[in-house]
Order: sequence, then C-alpha cells, then structure tokens
Amino acid sequence: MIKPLSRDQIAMRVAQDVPDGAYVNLGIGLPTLVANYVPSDREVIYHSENGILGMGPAPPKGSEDPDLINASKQYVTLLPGGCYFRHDDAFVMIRGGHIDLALLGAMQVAANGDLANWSTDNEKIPPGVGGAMDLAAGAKQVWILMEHVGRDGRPKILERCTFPLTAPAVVQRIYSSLAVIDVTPEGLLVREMVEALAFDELQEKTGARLRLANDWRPIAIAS
Amino acid sequence: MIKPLSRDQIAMRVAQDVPDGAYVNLGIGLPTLVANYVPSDREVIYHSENGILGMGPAPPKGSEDPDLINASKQYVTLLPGGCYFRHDDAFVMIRGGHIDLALLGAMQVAANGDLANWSTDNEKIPPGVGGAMDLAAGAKQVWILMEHVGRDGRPKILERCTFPLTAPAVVQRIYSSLAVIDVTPEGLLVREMVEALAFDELQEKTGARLRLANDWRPIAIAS
Amino acid sequence: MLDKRVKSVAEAVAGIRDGATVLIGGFGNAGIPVELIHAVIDHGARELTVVSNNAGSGRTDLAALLAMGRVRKIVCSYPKTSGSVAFEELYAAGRIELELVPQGTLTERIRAGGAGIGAFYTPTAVGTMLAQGKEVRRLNGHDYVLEMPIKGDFALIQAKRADRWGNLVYHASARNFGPVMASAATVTAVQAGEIVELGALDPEAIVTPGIYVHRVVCVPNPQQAGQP
Amino acid sequence: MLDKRVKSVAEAVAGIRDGATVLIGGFGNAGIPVELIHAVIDHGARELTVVSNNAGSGRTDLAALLAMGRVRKIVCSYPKTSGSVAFEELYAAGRIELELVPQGTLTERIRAGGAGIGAFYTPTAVGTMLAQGKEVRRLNGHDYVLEMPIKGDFALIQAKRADRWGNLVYHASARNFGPVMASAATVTAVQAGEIVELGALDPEAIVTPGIYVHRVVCVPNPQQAGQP
Repeated sequence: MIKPLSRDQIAMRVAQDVPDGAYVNLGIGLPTLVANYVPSDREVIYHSENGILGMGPAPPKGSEDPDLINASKQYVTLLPGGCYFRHDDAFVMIRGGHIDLALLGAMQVAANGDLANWSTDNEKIPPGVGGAMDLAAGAKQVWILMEHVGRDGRPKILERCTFPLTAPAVVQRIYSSLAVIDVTPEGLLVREMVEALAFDELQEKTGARLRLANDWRPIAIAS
Repeated sequence: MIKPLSRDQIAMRVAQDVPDGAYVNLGIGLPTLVANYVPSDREVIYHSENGILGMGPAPPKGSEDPDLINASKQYVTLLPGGCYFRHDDAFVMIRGGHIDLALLGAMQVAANGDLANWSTDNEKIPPGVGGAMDLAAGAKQVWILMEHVGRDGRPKILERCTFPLTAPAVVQRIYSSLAVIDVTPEGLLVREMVEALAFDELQEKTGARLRLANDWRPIAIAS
Repeated sequence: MLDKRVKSVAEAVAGIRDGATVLIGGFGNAGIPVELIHAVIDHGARELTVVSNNAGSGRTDLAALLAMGRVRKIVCSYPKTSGSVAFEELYAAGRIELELVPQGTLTERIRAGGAGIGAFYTPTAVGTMLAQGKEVRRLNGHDYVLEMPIKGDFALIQAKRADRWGNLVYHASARNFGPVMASAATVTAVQAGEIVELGALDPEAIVTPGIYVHRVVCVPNPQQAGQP
Repeated sequence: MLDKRVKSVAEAVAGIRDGATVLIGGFGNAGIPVELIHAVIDHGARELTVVSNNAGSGRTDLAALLAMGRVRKIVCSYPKTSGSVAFEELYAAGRIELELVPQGTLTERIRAGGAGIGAFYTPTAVGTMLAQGKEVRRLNGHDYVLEMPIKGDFALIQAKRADRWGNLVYHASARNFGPVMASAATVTAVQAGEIVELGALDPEAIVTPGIYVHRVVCVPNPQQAGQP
C-alpha cells in the first residue's frame, strides 16, 4: 500500500537536508512548514523578502506584532542576531547570490530544471509574481517542495512546462510527496522513493523520463 | 585701485546666496570656507561624499575623532539632526539629484558651462577624480568658486576648456575673485564686479566674451 | 530654518495632481500609510498611477482608492492577495491597467529612480513572459533584461519616528518599501507615529536621511491597513 | 552553529591567492582595515588587484603593500593624496596599472557586483575622457555611460562592533565603503573593535547584515592608518 507523504512529511524530509549555518528563504505555503522541523542542533538563518534576516517562529497568541510578518503575511518573530533592512537590500541579498537555498513550491517543474510557480495563464485571474522570479534566478540553490501530481491527477513534473516559466533551468532538486529527485545534466535522477512504490508506478505519475539512482533508497522521515 | 577678493571674501560672497534649508556639498579647498560665513539665521545642511549629512564645524583641538572627517580629510563634527550612511548611499544623493547645490573649485570654466576641475592632463602626475564628476553631473545647481585668473595670469574662464572636462554644460554661476558671472543660454552675464574694476578690464582677464547685466552692481561683502 | 513638519494629512498630500504617479509604501498590511492614502481620497486626485507591492486588501486605504475608480494603472508585484477584492473586481471588468513587475525588479527600478541610474540589467525574469518585448543582453556569460527607473510625483510612506529635518526610523518589517520610495519621489510625504526633537534620533541608526523627505505629519495611532 | 569568528588576522585572510582582486574599505584614513592589510602583507600574495577609494598614504597599510610591489593594478577614484608617496613612485616608474573611476561610479559598480546587476547606465562622466571607449546611450532624453559590476575575491573592512553571525555596526564616517564592499566579495573579512553577544546589536540599527560577512576577527585597538 503506497502512502504519499503528507505536507508536513515533505517538510520534515527537506529539513533533514538543510545545512547548518545556511541562509534560507522559504517560499509561500508548503515551504514555510520546513522551519518547524529543522533539527535543533542546526542554526539556520531564515530570510524574508520584506526585509528580515533571522526570522523566528510564530509568536504566542496575543503577542503578535502587526509590523512583523513574513512573505506569506503571517506573524513571525525575530531571533537574537536577526535584523531588519530595506526592501531593496532584501533583494540585493536574493539577486546577488547571497541566499544559499530557496525552498519553493511549484505548479510544474521540467526535466531541465525549468520552474513554473507563479501563473496558470488564466486571463480572468490577475497574475501575481511577487519575489518568485528573483528567488529562482538569484538563490545559489533552488529546491522544490510539492505534491507529485496535481489535484486532478495530472503530472507536475514534465519534459517541458506548459505554464509560464518563473525561470529557466534553476531547480536542483525536487522533494515531492512520492520521491526525492535530482535535476542533473543527464535528466531527472530518482534518489529516494516512498516505501512500497515501484519505479514504474512513479514513472507513470511523471511527465518526464526518470532514471533510478543505483544507490536509491526509501524516503526516511525521522519522527 | 582694484582689489580682488581674497579667498575668504569669495566664500563670504557665496555664503550670502546659499538659501535657508539647502542641502549643500562643499568641494575640496576654497569651497570649504563657505561654511564659516553662512548667516547664522539660515539652516544649511552640509553633505559629505563619505557618508555624512549635517556636518558641523571643525572640532576644538584635542577632541578630534579620526573617524569623523570630510571629503578633504579634515576633522569635522556632526550637528544634531545629522546622520551617517553608506558610501553608495552618499552617491545616491549626489547622482540622484538630491543635492541642491554643489560649490566647487575649478581650473577652467567655459562659456557654455563646461567644467574642468580634476586634471591638467600632465602624464607625470597620477590623475585623481574623486567625486567631482558625480557632483558636477548630479547636483541640482553647480556654482564655481575660484580666482579669476590662474597664478600665471592666464584666464580660467574660456570659450572652450583646454583641460579634460569634469562634465559638460553644468555650471550655473561663477564666483571669481573679480566678479559674479551667470552662465546663461546667451553666454556669460556679469552680475557683479569688484569696486573700481572696469568692464573692459574684466573682459581682458577673461578668455570668453562677457556681457554686462543692465542691473549689475559692485560686489558687496557683509563684514 | 529647515522644518518639514506639516499640521495635517491634507497638507501632506497637497498639490497632488490628476494623472500623478504615486509610490505607496507597505508590504502586506505592514507599513501602509493608511491616513495619507485617505488624505488622497479626500483630496480628489484622479487618473493616478499607483506603484505599490500589493493592490490593497479589505475596503479601506488603497482598496478604497481603487474602489472609487481613482487609479488608472497599478504597478505592482503581487496584486492578488487574500482580501484584494476591490482590485480583482476592477481587473475583471477591465477598468484598471496592471503592470506586473517582479518584486526585486520593482524595488531596483525605484532605487534606480532615486539614484539617478538611467537603466540597469537584471537577471530576474530572463526567459519568462515578463521579459517579453524587453531588451535582453549577454554580459559576462549570462543573460540580463534591461529595466527602466521608476520615479514618483509623490511617495506616501509610514515611519515610526521622525524629526523636523525629516530623518526617519521604522519599526520591524514595516520598514520595507519606505526608504527606497522616499528616495524616488518629487514630494515624499511621511506619516510618523511620533515626531521627536532634532538630535534625538541616533545618527548611526537613522534609516532614511531627511534629504529624501519633504513633508512629515504626526499620526500617533494609525489605523491598521486592510480592514474589511 | 553559525560562527564567523576567527582567532587571528592571518586566519581572516587565509586562502587569498596570487592575482586575487581585493576590495579594501576606507576613505582617507578612516575605516581602513590596517591590521588585515598587514596580514595580507605577511601572507605573501602577489599580483593583486586592489579596489579602494585612495591609494594609500604614509608608509604603512596599503602604502606598504604597494611599496612591496605586491599590487599589479589599483582601481580607485583618488590615488594622489597628501602622503601617497608609495603609489606616486610606482606610478612614475610605470610599475603599477591605474584604473581611475569616478567615486560614485566606483561605489555603484561595487554595489552592482553585490546586487547581481549585470551592468548599469550612469550620467557620471558622460562627455569626459573617463567615458572614452565606453558605450554611451540616450535614455529618457539624457546620455548615460554603461558601467560594469566589480566583485572581489576578498573584501577587507573595518567595523566598530560585530557578533558571531557577522552583523556589523560602524563608527561615524568610518562606515564609508564597508557595507557596499562587504556585499560584493566571495570572502568578506572584517576586523571589528569589539565582538559582542548575539542579540546585543539593535536589530533596527545593524548596518551590515551578517549574510555578507564570512570572517570576523577582533582587533580592539587598531593602528591609525596612513602613518608616515
């Protein structure tokens, strides 16, 4: 019986790979959960595009500061050692390659690392890009967290994205609800799969050709 | 008997024209004297390219701070309301047109407002430009303070500069040791002359055609 | 004497013309100059171009200005947020022009406007539809898009404290677009929670030097932005 | 644990290679990282390209590095100052290359290096010999010169206080090039007068966020720069 990872389990799995001392930007939605699971012996510095380094967890109810919010407009706190800066400086950090790791959600990812995560090209819905293109173009590494397939069951990992791109060839790694997949010059390489999933089944749910790493292993979530 | 203005008298004359509330950058040398003579009922904010707004006078001997210097590398002080900022921000102010007035020295000024104040094009002396080109190109107004003629007696006001330019067509007004001259679309217009100087004599010491304003008057220095 | 204090929000936005470009600070509901925006509403200026990260939420401040049909065009990075009903209605009806700009490009274009930079090349949006129609140039082995500066006739921003020279400090992430917008407008109007004596702000900690600020009005207890 | 403190100035400049580009903070004698420059002298790296506003004065720090023939090229705005004897001798002898850059263009090129900007158009130097050989472009009715970013392999800067995350504050006009250079180097090494506990620096008043800093060494009583 195949059990896809829950959103929290995806976040837990990613958290294991976030290096000690890294400067990390968490995209809106699923990526924000990662902060809850980074091992306590690692010191990770969270960056927010609205001018914060050293973001801490959500404040206790009643002590929220309406002027202290993250990119998702949720209340946050500031850790000792954290600081505030101008919006333009926040993007100097992003565009200038100072962010070690951007953890982002995605609508689609292509086999060459193309990322689509800002627009479904629906003319009735006003598009919103926010800082997605800057993060995708500027961060040293871009890792994607997402469900392996869409709600309609259609693959989100494709040979070519059909939605408008956020940036071409920027994704290094995909953490999906079914697998951990590296984007390599030779294409997509499956490093890990959830228990009981056969490679053929994974390929079937994927719109691009996969290869299985020789040293692949089942996804392990520390619980 | 013609008495050219001393350096301090040139500074005194300019100081009369510096408007209340203006943001002013004082160039190296003669212009720095202006701060000594601005009437005390005017509040003028002095900018320094090394990251200071609200510079005050030189500190009393013995209380100099080696980290608090102006663009000429002289010890200064900071007035209440003054502040420090990054070097790049100091030039955002200059290049971005936020400085009301740059008071600069000059080697040569041309009738069309061309300014040469950074290089004599002598190959043996290493050239130094500092912030001169930024100030000349960026300040809202550029006024020049200088001796009317060089030490060798040759005119410094010319039809065309012979030294390398700092910026083309940027000077609005010249305060020389002999006259106050506006740079107008119709050429150089003499507004004021020192006592006892005849217009023909002034023209003789000037390498560009002058016109005398109908309402010209003798230079008056409040003493 | 240099005194940038004005007595009312009306005075702070006086002279704003129909067709003006207005830079409005804030990100989410933090740092939005609510009272200044309402002063623009009361002033009556129309056909405005608004430059702001978001496009308003709820029914007050920017959302109210939009709902009254006073904005011809909005330049922003993320118009659709929870509660951006006013904007969405106008957009669906084709009654507002949207120029969508990646957030880092938006801040950098405003900075360029304030810094006297004529244009710049940025890697952001290369290879995407937001670079369509723009010059792309290869520099040092990478592709960049040419982007133009943004300047405002007015900037409306919120600060925590100010002095009479217009020096400003902010609070937490409400700082966001304030400093960069202040540098890029002909008239920068600030609503400050408090106005302190000259010299009371630490010269090492002033975030926006007064040179960028033209009018300061004290609004001790500002409304929260984005109210429904 | 994120700990950028190192125990010695030698450790702070370790790994600097022959041929490296080194950004060195300071304006006049304020903010010059004297001890870090002497650590580079002791380290032995040669054929350096130095980016600095001035070209040293007296016989210590940058002037000493120059006098030892360790600098191939200097990029600066104002090499000739009172006391810049070491540089002047090398220049007269044709033993050093000088790239003269207007000061505002120098800071902006370094900022572009740190900010990921591919190139920018500036009005400074248009119509002068410092624009010769460079692209000039008319934008919005004015002429601008195209300028390229500057990045360093190392940046050496001086700060007043630091913490173990590399957050920095400065003192008065010694701030000058420190923040912008910190953002533009692969390795930013800082000599700080004091290293304080994490959280001791006011988050509203930190000037250089630690993300730009890689190594911090405490030098409590730095030498004055430019000694004869």
